Amino acid sequence: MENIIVKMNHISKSFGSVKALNKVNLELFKGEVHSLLGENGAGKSSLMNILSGIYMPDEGELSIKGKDLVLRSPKDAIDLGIGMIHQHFKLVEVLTAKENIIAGYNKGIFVKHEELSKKIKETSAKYGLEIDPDKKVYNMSVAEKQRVEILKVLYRGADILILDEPTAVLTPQETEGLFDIVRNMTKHGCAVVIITHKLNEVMEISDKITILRKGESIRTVLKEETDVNELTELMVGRAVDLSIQRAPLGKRKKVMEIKNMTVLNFDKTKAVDNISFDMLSGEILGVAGIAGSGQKELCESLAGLMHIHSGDVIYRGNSLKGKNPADIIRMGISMSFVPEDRLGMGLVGSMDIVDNVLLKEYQKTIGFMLKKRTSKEKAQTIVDALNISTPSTDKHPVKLLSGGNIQKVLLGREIAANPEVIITAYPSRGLDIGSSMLVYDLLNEQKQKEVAILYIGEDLDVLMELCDRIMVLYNGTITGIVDAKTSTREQLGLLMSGVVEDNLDENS
Amino acid sequence: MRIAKRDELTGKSVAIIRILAILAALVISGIFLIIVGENPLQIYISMVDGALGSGFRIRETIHTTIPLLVTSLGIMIAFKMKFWNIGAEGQIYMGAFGATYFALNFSYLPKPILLILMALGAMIMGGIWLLIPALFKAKFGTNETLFTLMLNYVAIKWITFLQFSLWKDPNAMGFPRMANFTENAMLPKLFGVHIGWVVALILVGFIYVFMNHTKTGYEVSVIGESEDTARYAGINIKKTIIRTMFIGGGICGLAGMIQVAGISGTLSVELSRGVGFTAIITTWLSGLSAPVVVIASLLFAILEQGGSFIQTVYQIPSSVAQILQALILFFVLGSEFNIKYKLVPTKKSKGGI
Amino acid sequence: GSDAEEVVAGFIYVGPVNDGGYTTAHDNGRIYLEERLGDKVKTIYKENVPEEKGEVVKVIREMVDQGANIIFTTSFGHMDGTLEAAKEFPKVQFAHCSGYQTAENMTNYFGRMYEARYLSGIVAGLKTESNKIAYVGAFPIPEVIRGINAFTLGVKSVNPDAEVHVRWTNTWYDPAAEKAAADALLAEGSDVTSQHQDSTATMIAAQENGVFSIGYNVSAAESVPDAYITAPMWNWGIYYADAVQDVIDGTWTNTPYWEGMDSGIVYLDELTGLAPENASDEVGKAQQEIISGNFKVFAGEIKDQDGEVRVKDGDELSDEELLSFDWFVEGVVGRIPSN
Amino acid sequence: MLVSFLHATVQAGTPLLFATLGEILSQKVGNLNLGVEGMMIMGSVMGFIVGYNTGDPMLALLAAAAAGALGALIYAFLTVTLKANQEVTGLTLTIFGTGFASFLGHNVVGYRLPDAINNFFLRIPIPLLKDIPFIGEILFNQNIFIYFGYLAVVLLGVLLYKTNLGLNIRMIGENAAAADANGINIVKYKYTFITLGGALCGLGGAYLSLVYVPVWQENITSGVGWIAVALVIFSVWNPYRAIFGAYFFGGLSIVGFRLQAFNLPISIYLLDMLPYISTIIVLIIMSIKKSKENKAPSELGHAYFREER
Ligand SMILES: Nc1ncnc2c1ncn2[C@@H]1O[C@H](COP(=O)(O)OP(=O)(O)OP(=O)(O)O)[C@@H](O)[C@H]1O
Ligand SMILES: Nc1ncnc2c1ncn2[C@@H]1O[C@H](COP(=O)(O)OP(=O)(O)OP(=O)(O)O)[C@@H](O)[C@H]1O
Ligand SMILES: [Mg+2]
Ligand SMILES: [Mg+2]
Repeated sequence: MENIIVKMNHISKSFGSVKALNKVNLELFKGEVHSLLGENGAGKSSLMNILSGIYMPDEGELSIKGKDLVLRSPKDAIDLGIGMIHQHFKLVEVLTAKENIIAGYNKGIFVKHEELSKKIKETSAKYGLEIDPDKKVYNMSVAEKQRVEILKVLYRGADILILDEPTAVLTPQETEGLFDIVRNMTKHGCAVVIITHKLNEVMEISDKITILRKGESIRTVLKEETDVNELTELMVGRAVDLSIQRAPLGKRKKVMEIKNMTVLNFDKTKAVDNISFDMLSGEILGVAGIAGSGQKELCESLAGLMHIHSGDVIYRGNSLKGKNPADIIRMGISMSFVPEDRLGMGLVGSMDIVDNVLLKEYQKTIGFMLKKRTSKEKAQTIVDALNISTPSTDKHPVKLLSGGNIQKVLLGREIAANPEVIITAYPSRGLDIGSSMLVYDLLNEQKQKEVAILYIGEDLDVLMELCDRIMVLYNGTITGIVDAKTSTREQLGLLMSGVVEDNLDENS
Repeated sequence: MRIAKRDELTGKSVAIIRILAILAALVISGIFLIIVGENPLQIYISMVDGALGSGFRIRETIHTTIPLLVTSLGIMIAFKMKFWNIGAEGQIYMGAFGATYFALNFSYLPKPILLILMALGAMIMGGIWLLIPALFKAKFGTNETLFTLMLNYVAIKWITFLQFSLWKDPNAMGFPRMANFTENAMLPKLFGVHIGWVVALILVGFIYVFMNHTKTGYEVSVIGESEDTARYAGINIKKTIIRTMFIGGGICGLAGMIQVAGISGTLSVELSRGVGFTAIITTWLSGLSAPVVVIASLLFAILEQGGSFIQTVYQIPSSVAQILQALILFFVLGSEFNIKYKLVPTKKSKGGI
Repeated sequence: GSDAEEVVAGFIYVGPVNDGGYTTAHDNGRIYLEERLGDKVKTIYKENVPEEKGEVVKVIREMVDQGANIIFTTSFGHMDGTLEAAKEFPKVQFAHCSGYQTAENMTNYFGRMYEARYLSGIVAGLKTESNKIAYVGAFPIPEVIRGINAFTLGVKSVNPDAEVHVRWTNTWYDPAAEKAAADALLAEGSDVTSQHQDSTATMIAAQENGVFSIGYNVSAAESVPDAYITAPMWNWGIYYADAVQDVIDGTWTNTPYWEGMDSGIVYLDELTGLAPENASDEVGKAQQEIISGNFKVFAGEIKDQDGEVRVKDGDELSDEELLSFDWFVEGVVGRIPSN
Repeated sequence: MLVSFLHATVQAGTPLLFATLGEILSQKVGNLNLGVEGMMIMGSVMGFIVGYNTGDPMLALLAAAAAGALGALIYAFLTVTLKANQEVTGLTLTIFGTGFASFLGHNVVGYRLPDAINNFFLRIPIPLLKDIPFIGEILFNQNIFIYFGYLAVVLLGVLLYKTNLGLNIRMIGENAAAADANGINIVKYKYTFITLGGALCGLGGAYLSLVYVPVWQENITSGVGWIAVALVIFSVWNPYRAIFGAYFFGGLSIVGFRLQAFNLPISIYLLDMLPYISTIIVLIIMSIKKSKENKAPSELGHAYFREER
């Protein structure tokens, strides 16, 4: 067929003892949006890294635009019109958008700033990608960075575009924007591969879907001929219940009281602005809000990682103000914080699972010496309970695990600590559907153990289905706390855009 | 050909690769020696002979090993924290300074007490010398590589000042030297070698346990990996840094005490001459493992001792020994590649690129 | 050859044999020794041996291991190590250069370099027009101070108005530092340099500035032809050959050796064409006086920098005092760092 | 006096300048090369030997650059291709360079360079510029090597901040994976600029043996290379700042000799600490007012392997 532009045949790839890909096949057609679906660690990123010249396959053939070839470097892939936007952006923070875009693809001796800015603006206009070419990357939001990444690829004239979990870090609105861009590109004849774990997105954007399971390609289906349930089944290998249960409310005693808390950013602006709310045991309190509304600072200040500027946090009668994590642990407060940045904060990438479990355990024993036995047992329990795929608990650094598995290690460890409060930010980010369901189940389980849970989420549907109350943040302030059962998407959307709750009723 | 990651190698294959690297280095050095007009085989045999050929030579080799080993252990803790202490040289000097203070001023004390005081003085001074950059690193993120490097020079100038001015021996007819230690201030010997070797071996055990089996050692690794994670886990970063850097610097300082009290019996500005730098190399080659660093230090000492021996025997310029040493190191460094990676053949591309 | 066992003489050098200065001078002495005694002697040497007691002992052990019967340690800082090793190896003879310690089997040797320096001072005093003479000194220790003082006395003997400006580098051997020190002095108006340093950097600074210089250790007539006038020099071979001969003959004693120009161990290099006209005569006269013993460099009356008389007319500094010199004579501009 | 001092400062700072520029290049592509001292002394000896034997200043400079580049090439092969540890490889390179230099230089110690070379490096006042009061004498009555230093600064500045090549270099130093994904041939760039950096270090060494001292002597660099490594941070990886840093430290390294004349009430031995303590103070000040941009290239010290996680 002449419309085939990529054909991957019998591709295999191993990393040490891990067989990431086993004889995988994939065909891409011009003008189509092709989703890659699979559980965490199924090999999606690896397969695409091979297509973009980053990994060398151990075996298998590759044919692009009718030619059989071997890709030796990303440069080879770029020259063939393949561009990939990676799960972790590959941008230089201290350079401008323009510089990031042109580096490596520049001709002539001097950087011709004006000319380039013009050209970049043209490209961005063509696909509806708005950016400021002279803005430094460190000043950009996630969505902006992503647009730079896409522009970078388009600027090189790519007609095969790979997006690895592009929506994981985007708000629903931003996701919509991205999809518009994708559609725009297919209109211009590009082929687009999207990796995502969100099945509704898969159904919305793709033409075709290829499912990988444990490093093998299972099947390629047309969007029209399938549904969410079938996809899940293909992915996991068995039928999965996709409905999120809301566990019954517990005793709801006040565990933590946040009183007029204000938290400052480094530049002394208010990240969290005079907010007050209670956390109750046996309840999941959801937090909604567009990215950067103060969620991260809220979590980190409660966990003692950021300084509380004014106001107070009372935990079972004790003030947490001015306390750091060490103090909080010493006060006997068992609080678990599942941060957003797993390898940057929650886990030690180069250590194995046991040593990472130890991070929360070692201070509990007395004396100078490290006692690993309980951690070993716990690590094994966590791996078994959460079905973490790893060659071993005490020889394999966690950074080598796939993103989903890394998240499971983190969450598993926090829950294993039997906390009274769990603060969790985007715990299902990057997780496959099965694992996400597992996380929700775990949180529900904790709720029934009378744990107070603060759940920062981005997916409104999940928030509405899982939580008991939803607190909406806007610009560091609370615009409303609503009952999850009775709330609507519209209502939440308004709150998220800064419309305060009292006014809400008047308007409706 | 392309590069691919290897599976974990067994200890045995790693050893084989290292040995092959050294053999390759010997071949290349051999060519160099032939060009220089020497018989490589003879030179190599002499080097081994010079380092291990008699009781006296072995003793000298051990003398060389001890400061290298002790210093490596001190450096190792800092490296584990990803704190690039290249100021061990300065810490050695400051440690020697601390020890000398007691040796010169409290020589009337009974030997064991004096020696303990000297060791404490050395560890405190060495510790402080590493603590200064560590504190600035902890507080402002000041680059420690450079800070510690500069402190080496400051320490050496300080010792120069002592030797030529402040602590100049008044009985030396104006000559710039410090007084010799009394017998009281000298380390006793065991099996013909000063007991620095016992101290070193105890330290090996201590550092091994410290790094692998104590809470603080574990905290050090976490901080080295990510300070955010350490804070998250409730580790008191400043306290841990201060504590461990003090220990690390202290151990390097102790190496200075061992040198003055075990070998020299006096302090001079020439005391260390690069042990602090060589120890960086041995520490790295050991892969930050306390038991392995014993072997690395010993091998390096053999290299030094053998190199020194061939200079006197064949009147080969010291530069040749230096070049040999560097060549061997180059090969060992390069061989790390074969431990982590392997080359696999790539298929011919059938067209296109 | 004879049946007698060959004597092995070991030399311990502080620098590389090719430092073009102090160590080269010693090594030339070693070569001279080999030439003179032929196969009666075998020499071994070790270069770059630091002035560190432990290290010196170690190297001596190595040399004894190689069969050395007599060992020469050539730098002041080798003294303690030599003494220590002398105790360890009572059958080996030791000779240490420039120190003051002795033992049953250890002596010290040195030359009265200050006599040659006095002569070089005469040359400088005649040569200078600005009456400012630069002197780059290594460390403020008796040996160097003695040299500066002798030099200054030489200068003053022919040119009472001239001053000798001193700068310390605090290293024996660091060409860049020596150059910088010389540059500083030249910027202050000196037009002749002298030095107690092991490299030629000072002379090169002089040459670059179009002025003149007195060297040290070895002739720089070839390397710095536009500045070099002369240099006080060593001829260690004379001592080495005698000492080893004594060992062979079994007549070696631990009597310290501190000889002057009369023995030939120190001398002033031939003057180049840059020397002032009457220099040759003046130097020749003074040399004659010194060699004959009629004139002592450090005979009174000598005043110190403050104008105080330190050596009365008719008096003379003892060897003891010379070995612990810690003050400058009148005419020196500069300071000895106090303790 | 001041003019003469500043004039000497520029001269004393020039070897530092070249070495610093060289190390900046290396660090800009992410390679911390602690072998500066080794590369300098290799350049120093080769420059001298070739200069001595040919009498051709250009050949001498070329040889010096080539020798420094050779040292850097060894380093590049080990750290880039074989991914060896950068710090230790650099330290070893210093051992190697020192041995190499003293071995090769054995027979030319203290020799005089041919006049052709000495004359080539005589002062050449630049017309007009040299008449600028104060500055003119200090900056524009120097030898050609020093002028070449000015040129090198400008060339490097333009290269890094104005050209496409420079942009690519900066990207590699900041994020090798990003540069790789952008299609930049990292290995090629690293080899090129590490080697070029080595050549500059070699020239810095040659300045000592051909112009400043000028004679070959063992240990002629005596620690200059280490100060250069320090200067890289001091100058925040910026060639324009490097020239100020180099001259500032050149000044510090000789100011002690000028201060001795004033009989200050401080020991000359303690005065010798000045350059090092100043470095530390500057380092601290810079770390206190740190900014996002004036940081070390983030890749510094890391070996890049494409398939690494
Ligand atoms: N560079 C690497 N080094 C070692 N192991 C790797 C590497 N890249 C991938 N793997 C392993 O290969 C397997 C597949 O990983 P991959 O990242 O392709 O999964 P994925 O399908 O993208 O998962 P996720 O949905 O979590 O992103 C995993 O077990 C992972 O640990
Ligand atoms: N210009 C420089 N000269 C000398 N050493 C430097 C220089 N810049 C950085 N270093 C040191 O080199 C080492 C490696 O630098 P870098 O900070 O990139 O790595 P790192 O310590 O692993 O980073 P991190 O700890 O933030 O993950 C550090 O010790 C750093 O202080
Ligand atoms: Mg992935
Ligand atoms: Mg760092």
